[in-house]
Amino acid sequence: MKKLIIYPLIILFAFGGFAKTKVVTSIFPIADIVSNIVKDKADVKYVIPVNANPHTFEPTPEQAKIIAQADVFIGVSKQFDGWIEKFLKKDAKKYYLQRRPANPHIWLSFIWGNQIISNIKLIFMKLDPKNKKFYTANAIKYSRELSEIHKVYFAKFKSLKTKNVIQYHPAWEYLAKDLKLNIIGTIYTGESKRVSIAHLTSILKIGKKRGADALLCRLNTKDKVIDIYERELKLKRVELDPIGDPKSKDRNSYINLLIYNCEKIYQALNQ
Amino acid sequence: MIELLQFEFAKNALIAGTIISILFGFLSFFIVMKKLSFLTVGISHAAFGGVALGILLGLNPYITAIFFCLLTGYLIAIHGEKSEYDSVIGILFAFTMALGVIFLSLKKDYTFDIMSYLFGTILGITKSDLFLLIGLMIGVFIIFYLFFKEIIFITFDKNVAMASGLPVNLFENLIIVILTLVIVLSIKLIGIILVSAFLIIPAAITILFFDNYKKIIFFSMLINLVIFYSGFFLSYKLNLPSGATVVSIGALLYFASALFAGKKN
Amino acid sequence: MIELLQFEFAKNALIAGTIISILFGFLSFFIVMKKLSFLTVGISHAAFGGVALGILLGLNPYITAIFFCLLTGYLIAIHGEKSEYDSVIGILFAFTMALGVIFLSLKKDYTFDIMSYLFGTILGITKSDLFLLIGLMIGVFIIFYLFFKEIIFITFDKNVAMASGLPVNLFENLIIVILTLVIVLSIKLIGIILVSAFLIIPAAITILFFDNYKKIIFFSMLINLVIFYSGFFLSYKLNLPSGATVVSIGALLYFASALFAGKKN
Amino acid sequence: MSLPYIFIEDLEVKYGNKVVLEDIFLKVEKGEIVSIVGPNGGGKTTLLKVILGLKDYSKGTIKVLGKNPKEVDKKEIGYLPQREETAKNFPISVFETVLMGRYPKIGLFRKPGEKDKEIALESLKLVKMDHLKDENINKLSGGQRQRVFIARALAMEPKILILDEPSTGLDIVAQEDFYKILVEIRNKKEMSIIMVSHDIGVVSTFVDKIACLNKTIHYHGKSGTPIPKDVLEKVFGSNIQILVHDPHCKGCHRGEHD
Amino acid sequence: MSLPYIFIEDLEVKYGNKVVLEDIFLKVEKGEIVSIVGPNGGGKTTLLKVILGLKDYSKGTIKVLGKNPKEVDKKEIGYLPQREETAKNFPISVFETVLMGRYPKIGLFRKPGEKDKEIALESLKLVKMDHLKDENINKLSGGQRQRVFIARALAMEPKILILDEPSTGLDIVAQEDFYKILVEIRNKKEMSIIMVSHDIGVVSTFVDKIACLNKTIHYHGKSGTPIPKDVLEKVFGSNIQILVHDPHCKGCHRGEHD
Ligand SMILES: Nc1ncnc2c1ncn2[C@@H]1O[C@H](COP(=O)(O)OP(=O)(O)OP(=O)(O)O)[C@@H](O)[C@H]1O
Ligand SMILES: Nc1ncnc2c1ncn2[C@@H]1O[C@H](COP(=O)(O)OP(=O)(O)OP(=O)(O)O)[C@@H](O)[C@H]1O
Ligand SMILES: [Mg+2]
Ligand SMILES: [Mg+2]
Ligand SMILES: [Zn+2]
Repeated sequence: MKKLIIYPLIILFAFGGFAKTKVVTSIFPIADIVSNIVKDKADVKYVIPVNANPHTFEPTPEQAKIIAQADVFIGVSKQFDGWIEKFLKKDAKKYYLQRRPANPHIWLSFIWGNQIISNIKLIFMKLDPKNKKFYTANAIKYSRELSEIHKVYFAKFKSLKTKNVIQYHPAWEYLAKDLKLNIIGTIYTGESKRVSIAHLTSILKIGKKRGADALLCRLNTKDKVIDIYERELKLKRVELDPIGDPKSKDRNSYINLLIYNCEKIYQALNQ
Repeated sequence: MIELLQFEFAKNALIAGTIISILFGFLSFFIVMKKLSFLTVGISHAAFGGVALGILLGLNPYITAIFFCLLTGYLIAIHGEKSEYDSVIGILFAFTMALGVIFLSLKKDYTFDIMSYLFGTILGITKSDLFLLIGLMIGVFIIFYLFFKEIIFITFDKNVAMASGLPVNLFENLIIVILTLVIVLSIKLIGIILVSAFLIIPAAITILFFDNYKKIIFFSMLINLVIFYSGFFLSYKLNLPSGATVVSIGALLYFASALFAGKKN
Repeated sequence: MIELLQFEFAKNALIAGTIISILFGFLSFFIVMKKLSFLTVGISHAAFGGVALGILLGLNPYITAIFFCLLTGYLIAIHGEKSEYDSVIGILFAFTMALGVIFLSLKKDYTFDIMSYLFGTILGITKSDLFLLIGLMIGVFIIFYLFFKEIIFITFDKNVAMASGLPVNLFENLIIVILTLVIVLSIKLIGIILVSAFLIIPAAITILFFDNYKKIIFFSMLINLVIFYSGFFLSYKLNLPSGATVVSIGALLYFASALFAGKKN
Repeated sequence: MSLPYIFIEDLEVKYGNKVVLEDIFLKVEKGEIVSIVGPNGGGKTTLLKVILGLKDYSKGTIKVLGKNPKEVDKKEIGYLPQREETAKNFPISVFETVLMGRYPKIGLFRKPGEKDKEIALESLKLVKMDHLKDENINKLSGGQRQRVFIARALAMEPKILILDEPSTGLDIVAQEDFYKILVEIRNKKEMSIIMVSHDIGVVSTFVDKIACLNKTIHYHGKSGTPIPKDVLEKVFGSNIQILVHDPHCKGCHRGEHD
Repeated sequence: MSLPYIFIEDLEVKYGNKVVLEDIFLKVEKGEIVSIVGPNGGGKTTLLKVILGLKDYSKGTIKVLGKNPKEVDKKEIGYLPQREETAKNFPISVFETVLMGRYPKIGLFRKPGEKDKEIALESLKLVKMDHLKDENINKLSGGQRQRVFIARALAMEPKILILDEPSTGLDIVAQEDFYKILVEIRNKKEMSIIMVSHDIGVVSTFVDKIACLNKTIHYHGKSGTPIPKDVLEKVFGSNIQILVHDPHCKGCHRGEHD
């Protein structure tokens, strides 16, 4: 199922003088980044693949309509959210932030985040050269904000004694790199993968040898495999949010989302 | 509703829905009579194994999925000759999914959730999908037109059909393989749930009211159209997912019919 | 293998596998004889609708899933009385999933890993799960011990059983509901693939070689154990996902048996 | 005198709107053997199903062992359907099949005892199938299979035995044996037997009453006396002249004499 | 003289390791009606299945229309199984069921023509079921259903008609009619008929040959002459004294005289 929430933007001007350019992205964080760069120059909406379950892959007609009306689509990678393409109108412009198939969780990272900001800036500079400067200025400001926060947490994490974590799902790879965390094991190394005994025990063995301090998983994960680690390694799960939620208080923007996740990891490790 | 037609996706969905209602309504009688409902679900899950194989080998997962499902369908067909289809489909359901899991675990890199690539929704139908559908419908109708009487004979009385020299196994296998092909191609277009519903519900309803196979086949096509249009319209009005709404309307119609038919007798 | 036993999860998995092999091996005969393989798949997918309902209502999704599935099982049972189970299961498969999609679309804001609610793995079995399993096994065995002869009679000859005053519908519905409960509780523990495989494969194999239901039931339990232990061991040696390996071993054993039995006749 | 085992008065039965039985009056006393004869589609099976409570009726009274058909203690009723519809390829032995006939009598929660096994074996001996008692029933010939189901009905030891064309597929010797068994059992166990048969000739030599059924019961007579020709004509239609009723060889002769 | 339609020499047939037919010799000429009689489990159905190519044999020669059973042009063979196993509740009318008998003859890619419909209707008339031609076959009584399947076999108009206990469930008039129809058809269409029946008495008055089968063929005689008593004993076992062979009422009398 794909869920789509209209992100309210006040309409003022548009490219070319008619209606505002309509931009659609797959997930909320990317949409938030885009709107921080284009501000009121475009109408940004997003579609969340809440549950990329093959049985239930299904937007409502209203949602399909919104995608069909978009002029620009900005996706993470063809493999991750390329499905949106077939709902787009023919002359819509398509951009992907990640070119080669790889771990797609790039938005959960400060360094990648800056890369995304600059990519999006370039996209709009090309689409709307008139407002080149506007976009550049916004991007620089936004990028700086992101880097500031990165610095804060980099310092905070540096002081931590223990930095060994296990991740449930490889969503936190890039963030771990940003913050110099040691991911000593990944329970599921990709989508639709299942654990094997050997894999499970090898992580347990490493965890026992080197000590693991937190298990990173997404909100509301109910997998008993996590219990095994909690039991065997005496560590607690840390429930993080990979995609954010504009209706929540603490995860309602891309930057807040990163702060939320960093803060949670920090609290777990700082005990 | 009219305003919706300015969008190509809506036009395509309506055309696709019409074709699929007719084609699946037609096939529905054979699915229900030969108790092959499970085939729809079994094959659509086998696609998982096919996709995983494609990922492992670095081939186009869509193509590998089609071949993998056809092979599964063929295995079901030749095993079903002797025993019941039911348990063979069940075993292959589990086996193909298990193979999928194993293939993915052999691929050491990050694996994407390609499934959304493979499983479609009726709102995502493109022009070229429509041509595929029309081709599929024509192909199926030609085969059934040519062999209709033999297929009916075999479905009705396998033993005597065999004694009178009809190539029973050939035809039975042909039917399964055709159904497999229709299923695997159409999950890409309209998704698993809608495929199962369109292939099972219409004949399950009409069989309650008519006692002749020709009428059942005809009214199955008709009822599929009714279910599709009303579900599609409703999903638009209520802003609900289209496929799921169509399926719900169909299922409710079935239960209402069963209640009504139960009362009548 | 021995070193593995230092881990509690491995011990639990072995115990759970043993219990499930025996319980499911026992039930397998009825699944295959009554052609209910599709029930395993249908119910496990209905759980999706149940979880979605829980999320929509803000209730514990696991509990709502159990009730939702039991309701689905009950509907299958009472409809199956008259018509065939096959198409009713198919319709409810599509309907419950469609409802799940609709429920989720009504709940606009949530972040849930819905799949993690649905599917377990045998490596994730806990102590308390083991107690649940043992309780389930005891419950099922008591019911089947008490009514074994009636259940056999009904499975064999529904019409005459009815004429001689057995509450046929009651028993048939009881069987479906018990199977539903077993399925819905165990997909959470061991996952859908392993559930289907354990419930279908053993009787599908033994029925090829034995011509008495008592022998079939006994050897089904035995063969499940063989499949489980060898699959589990192999999965450890080859570093493959356990459930999928066990299922593959079982499926391969089935196909080998079918070939062998086919040659013999 | 005790109540009749089966008592039917002014019965009417329909499928949808089609009346298939009307004005049915029938009484079967304890210990009686009654045969129902009549043309195909005459309503014989339907009548049995109504007695068994498997089919509803639209008018009239019917009492089985003094009760309505749906309320009767069913374990006192044995039934052999016209067309056996057991689960295809069910893996069960001949002996276990017959033992099943005892299950309703044994009741819930209990297992078949030695006595039940004896009765089952005896029933198998009666139909001469005891040598195949451990054979799988799917490996039997049509007639052997029918014998097994007869044995199962006998093993039920009910008060009322309802048999729909029981001699279908039996060879001549087995048919002969079968009719003898029925009489024997009736004498020993005091059961009533109601049986559909097309074998007018044979049947009339040993049953107590014959009911000719074609939508309604046209003749409900004592056996031993030939069925009046006009009744046969009414029941079977005008073709009936081919049935030669010879006092010596009653009703048996179906072809023109040669 | 032309080849026999069916020619069997020294045939042996097994189920697993169990020999059920051995030393079978049988010839059926063009235009002949042959009846196979014998006890339950004697191997009658098995023999038919071997002729039809549905069951393999382990020894001997068998030629049907000059070919091996699996290679025969099957549309020249009509078959009525002992136990009809059609799809449960298949929604089809009586007429369409009978028309199906024409399908093999019509061949692939073509539809039934007027001629085929005529033949189907004629066959229905022969079994007196034309008034129910539009009825759903699941609403028929057992005997009516059997008539429909007989009509289907007749509609096939094959060279060889293979019937396994065709008169099962037919009422007395229909049985009589049926045997007449067989003779009539044979005369008109020059087909050979091979038929299993338990109705020794009736059968022997009109078939051309009788084969008594119990594992092997014990007597393969012309009809009209009574089957020797020692053969009947060999075939049916020692109980056979109950079969009284009266030249006037041949084989019909199964009960002791009263
Ligand atoms: N599938 C089978 N497997 C093993 N044995 C079988 C099988 N079918 C039949 N038999 C055995 O073969 C023998 C002959 O069976 P067949 O059906 O040919 O008898 P029949 O003469 O037609 O009897 P009936 O008059 O009862 O129809 C019997 O002893 C039967 O038990
Ligand atoms: N399920 C049904 N629906 C509608 N009509 C039916 C149904 N079953 C039977 N009939 C009709 O009811 C009438 C009586 O059928 P029934 O089976 O009682 O006849 P019968 O006397 O047992 O015949 P037979 O000797 O052929 O077994 C027939 O005309 C038949 O067509
Ligand atoms: Mg009847
Ligand atoms: Mg036979
Ligand atoms: Zn699924």
